[in-house]
Amino acid sequence: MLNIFSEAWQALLNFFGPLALVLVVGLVVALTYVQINALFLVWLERKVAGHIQLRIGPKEVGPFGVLQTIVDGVKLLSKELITPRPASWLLFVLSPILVFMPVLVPFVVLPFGENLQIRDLNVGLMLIFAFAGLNVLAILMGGWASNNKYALLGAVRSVAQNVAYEIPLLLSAMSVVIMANSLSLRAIVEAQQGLWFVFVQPVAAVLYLVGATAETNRAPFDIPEAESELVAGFHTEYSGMRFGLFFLAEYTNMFIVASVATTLFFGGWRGPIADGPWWFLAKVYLLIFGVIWVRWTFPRLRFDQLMNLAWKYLIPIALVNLLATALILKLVR
Amino acid sequence: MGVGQYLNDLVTGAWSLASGMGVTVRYMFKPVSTVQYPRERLPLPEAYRGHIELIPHEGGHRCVACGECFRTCPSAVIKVQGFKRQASDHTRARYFFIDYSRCSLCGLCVEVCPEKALRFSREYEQAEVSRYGAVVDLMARLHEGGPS
Amino acid sequence: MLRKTLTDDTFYLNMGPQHPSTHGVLRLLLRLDGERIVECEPVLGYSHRGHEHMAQTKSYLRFMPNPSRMDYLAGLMYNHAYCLALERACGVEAPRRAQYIRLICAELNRIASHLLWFGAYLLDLGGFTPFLYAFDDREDILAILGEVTGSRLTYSYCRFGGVARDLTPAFPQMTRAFIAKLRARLADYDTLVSKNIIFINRTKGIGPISREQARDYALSGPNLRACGIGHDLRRVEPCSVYPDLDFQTVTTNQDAGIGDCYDRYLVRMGEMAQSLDIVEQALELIPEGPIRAKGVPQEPAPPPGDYQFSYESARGLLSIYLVSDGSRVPVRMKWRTPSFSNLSILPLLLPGTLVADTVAILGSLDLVIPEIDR
Amino acid sequence: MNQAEPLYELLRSSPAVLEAQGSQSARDGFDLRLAIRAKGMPELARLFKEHGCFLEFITAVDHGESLELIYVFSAWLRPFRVMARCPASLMEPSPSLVEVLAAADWQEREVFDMFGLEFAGHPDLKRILLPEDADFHPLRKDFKPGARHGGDWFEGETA
Repeated sequence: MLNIFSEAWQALLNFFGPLALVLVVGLVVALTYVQINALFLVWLERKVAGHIQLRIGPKEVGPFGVLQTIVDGVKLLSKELITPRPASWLLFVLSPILVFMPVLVPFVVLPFGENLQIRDLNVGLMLIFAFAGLNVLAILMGGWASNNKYALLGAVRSVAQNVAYEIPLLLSAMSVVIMANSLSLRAIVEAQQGLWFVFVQPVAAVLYLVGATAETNRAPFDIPEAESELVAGFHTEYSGMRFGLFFLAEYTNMFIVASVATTLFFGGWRGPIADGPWWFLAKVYLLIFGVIWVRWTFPRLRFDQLMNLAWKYLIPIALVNLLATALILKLVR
Repeated sequence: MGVGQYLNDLVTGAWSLASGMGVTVRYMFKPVSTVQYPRERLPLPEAYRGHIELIPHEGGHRCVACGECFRTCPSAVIKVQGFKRQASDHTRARYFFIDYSRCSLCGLCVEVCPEKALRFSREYEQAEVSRYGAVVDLMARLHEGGPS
Repeated sequence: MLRKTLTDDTFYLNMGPQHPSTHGVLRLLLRLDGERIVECEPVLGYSHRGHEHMAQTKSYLRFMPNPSRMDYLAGLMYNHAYCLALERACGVEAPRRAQYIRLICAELNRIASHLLWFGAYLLDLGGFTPFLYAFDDREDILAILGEVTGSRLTYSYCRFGGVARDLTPAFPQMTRAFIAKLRARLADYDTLVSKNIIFINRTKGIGPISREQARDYALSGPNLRACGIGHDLRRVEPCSVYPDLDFQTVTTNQDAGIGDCYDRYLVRMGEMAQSLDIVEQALELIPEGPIRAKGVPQEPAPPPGDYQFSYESARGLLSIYLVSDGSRVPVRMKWRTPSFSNLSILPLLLPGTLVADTVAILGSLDLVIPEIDR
Repeated sequence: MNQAEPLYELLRSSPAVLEAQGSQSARDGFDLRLAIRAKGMPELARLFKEHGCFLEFITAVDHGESLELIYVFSAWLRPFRVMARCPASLMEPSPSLVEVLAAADWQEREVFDMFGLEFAGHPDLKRILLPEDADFHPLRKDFKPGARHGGDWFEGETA
């Protein structure tokens, strides 16, 4: 038995070279990290929300309640997976899997540190955006397959929202790309040698963060799951670990958009002293803290206002910003 | 919509959001206002109304089973029965039950009691697994010297 | 009313009875065209407990705990109104001190009710945090009321001809501390919510009610005052010691009379500030003396005839109509509750709005479902 | 009683009004009581509406042998409360006020629900608080609540 595996492994190594090793090990590490990160983020969210709301949040399980999310995860795992009878079960079952799969891929290109990147692709940024776009497909599938009106409304809202917000997101990222002259994330970080792009491109940074909040369906843009209107939106009918996967994907997505923001605007792994992955993580979690802070401050936008915000404010400003960047670069260079 | 109006909307909107975030972050560093219940407890107010109980009086109670309380009770949750030891004695209550699950804690029974034999207890942890568990035997409580 | 046959692209959505934003068990049958509402029909009665029937089978005294159960958020006000109605019918007057105590407690209860509405409304709009701030403040009120009445939600504190127990020495100081705290908090709410651009966009121009509509549907309370009509029974038909106190009726100064959700919000926030003033003044004016009227029969029994009493509860015009035959049990006791009329305007307001607006409008009317269903 | 109210004179002289009576005592809460014919109610309601009054509530009273409908009107910004009463019958529907005042819609439905009194011209007269399949009208004096509240150990003392 073992023989077969080792032979297959050998064949893989022969075929791909050491790249396969890096990929497999990297993905395993990433997969583990995704779980730990989600657990940590859920805990952070609860803690921050608690303190903002004059409570203390979880405190019973583990020191400061850090293990609370593990216990909740175990609870989710032990729950029954309910499939509503009128649901289209194949799509219903597939949707949570599909929502979780694409969030792994961006980890391949995320540059955690100077030498801590699974693979530096020259289209790294495109890869991330492409896979982030898949997310909405799964949400639509899940919402439609549930055969629930609330879920359907949530899914439809989600599609419209994602379509609208990808544009400012991409446009603001583009202004950075034309400055760094590369789509490779490592090259973008290298380009911020002296000055972080957030100081050169403050408008793009703000636009990116707003768009990213909307992309990840976080409040105040959480209309696909608006609990006071649509009960739970697209995941109304999901239970147990299927719901857990949606949850996991949401928090991992948050991590990814924050990492991309760090890479694009905040100088990646670079810091005042001792460059390294710690700087990267510190910036990412600081950004995520900001996102959490926003969530617990504002009421939710209405659906048409959300669209208005994108088409009336974000996209025109992003376009103007991109144009101005291009123009200035042309003049300077 | 003019460009000036457009920019004005943008700036006032952004400022209102930023000042809102200022409020929440200020509250984040305020002391929490929750009480960690099973570990900490708030003092009960003096007027606290739990279910009723008999006031201990010279090793017994003052209730003469006149029935005023159960006649007044809006939900009829009180059952009291008294007896006389001999014909010349006063009636004394021997059984006193309340069905706390239906009690609305209005306090009318305490008020109408001519002997002032009733008061509110200070019980507040009264979860029960069955509704029969909510039937309180006040005589037993009195003799056990239940928590007051 | 809604026909079950659909020939177009509309579909039905059952909002409630179990839905996070119907606050209790209200069911809205919506007909939707996409996210736009075509028709709406509220279905009531999920928490009908027959209070009016109970009133006919019990004596006046034994009905005492019931009124607080109708509107559990302003239980003391209902309790107060019931006692006042009985006292007027029987020609009894409570001592001044008792009247002041009742009034202070009722106004505190009004603040608590508005605070809870404020929190829950923001929750409807998706803002979670103000809800907990409001609960923090409300907790203080409940502690104060607990100090006086001994309970925190359904008080049964007012009695026929007085109140159940006197104020404790700690009460004035607790209340004054609370007043100062809430005044500071109201400023924070202003920054966090009233001026927030998202909140303004969600509520301004949503669910406007004209004065004619308000009259037609017999709207009352803050919902009516948001239409620019300063009708407040505390001023128009003052009961108890309200004439002694100086306070403003909060309205919006609008000639066009667009009472939208934002106006309703502002009116309630303004009323909280006014109620704080009332409580502060009443604390100064409160006299010493007995708390129960002397020589009052234990069992009230109004002389034969019919009596009507109106009271400005937290949600508006509360009317009690009772018919007595001179016995201790009423022949008929009608409770006209404000939310019942306030909800009836909903089918008029909703068509043409979005699902998200449904929640905003429904929340802004400040409904308490058990009060509608009785 | 507010003497300056011009509406009172109009009401007194209205043909629909059989008898008008000022407040009996300071205790009863009504400024004016009218005894009216049920048929004339929509006309009166229109008069109230023209003078800026709103319908506070409609209710009924079961006196055992007879039923009576009570309409209470009130007005904004001034102490004003007029009550109109008319005999009602289970056989003969009273005219509905929905055409005139929208507030009457639910109020009439409630009266129908609780007393079984019908209103002619109501667009959708059906139960409002009780379930649609209820076959009783609980506020009528001939209604006896069924023995549905279980065999509690205290049964029989709730009267």
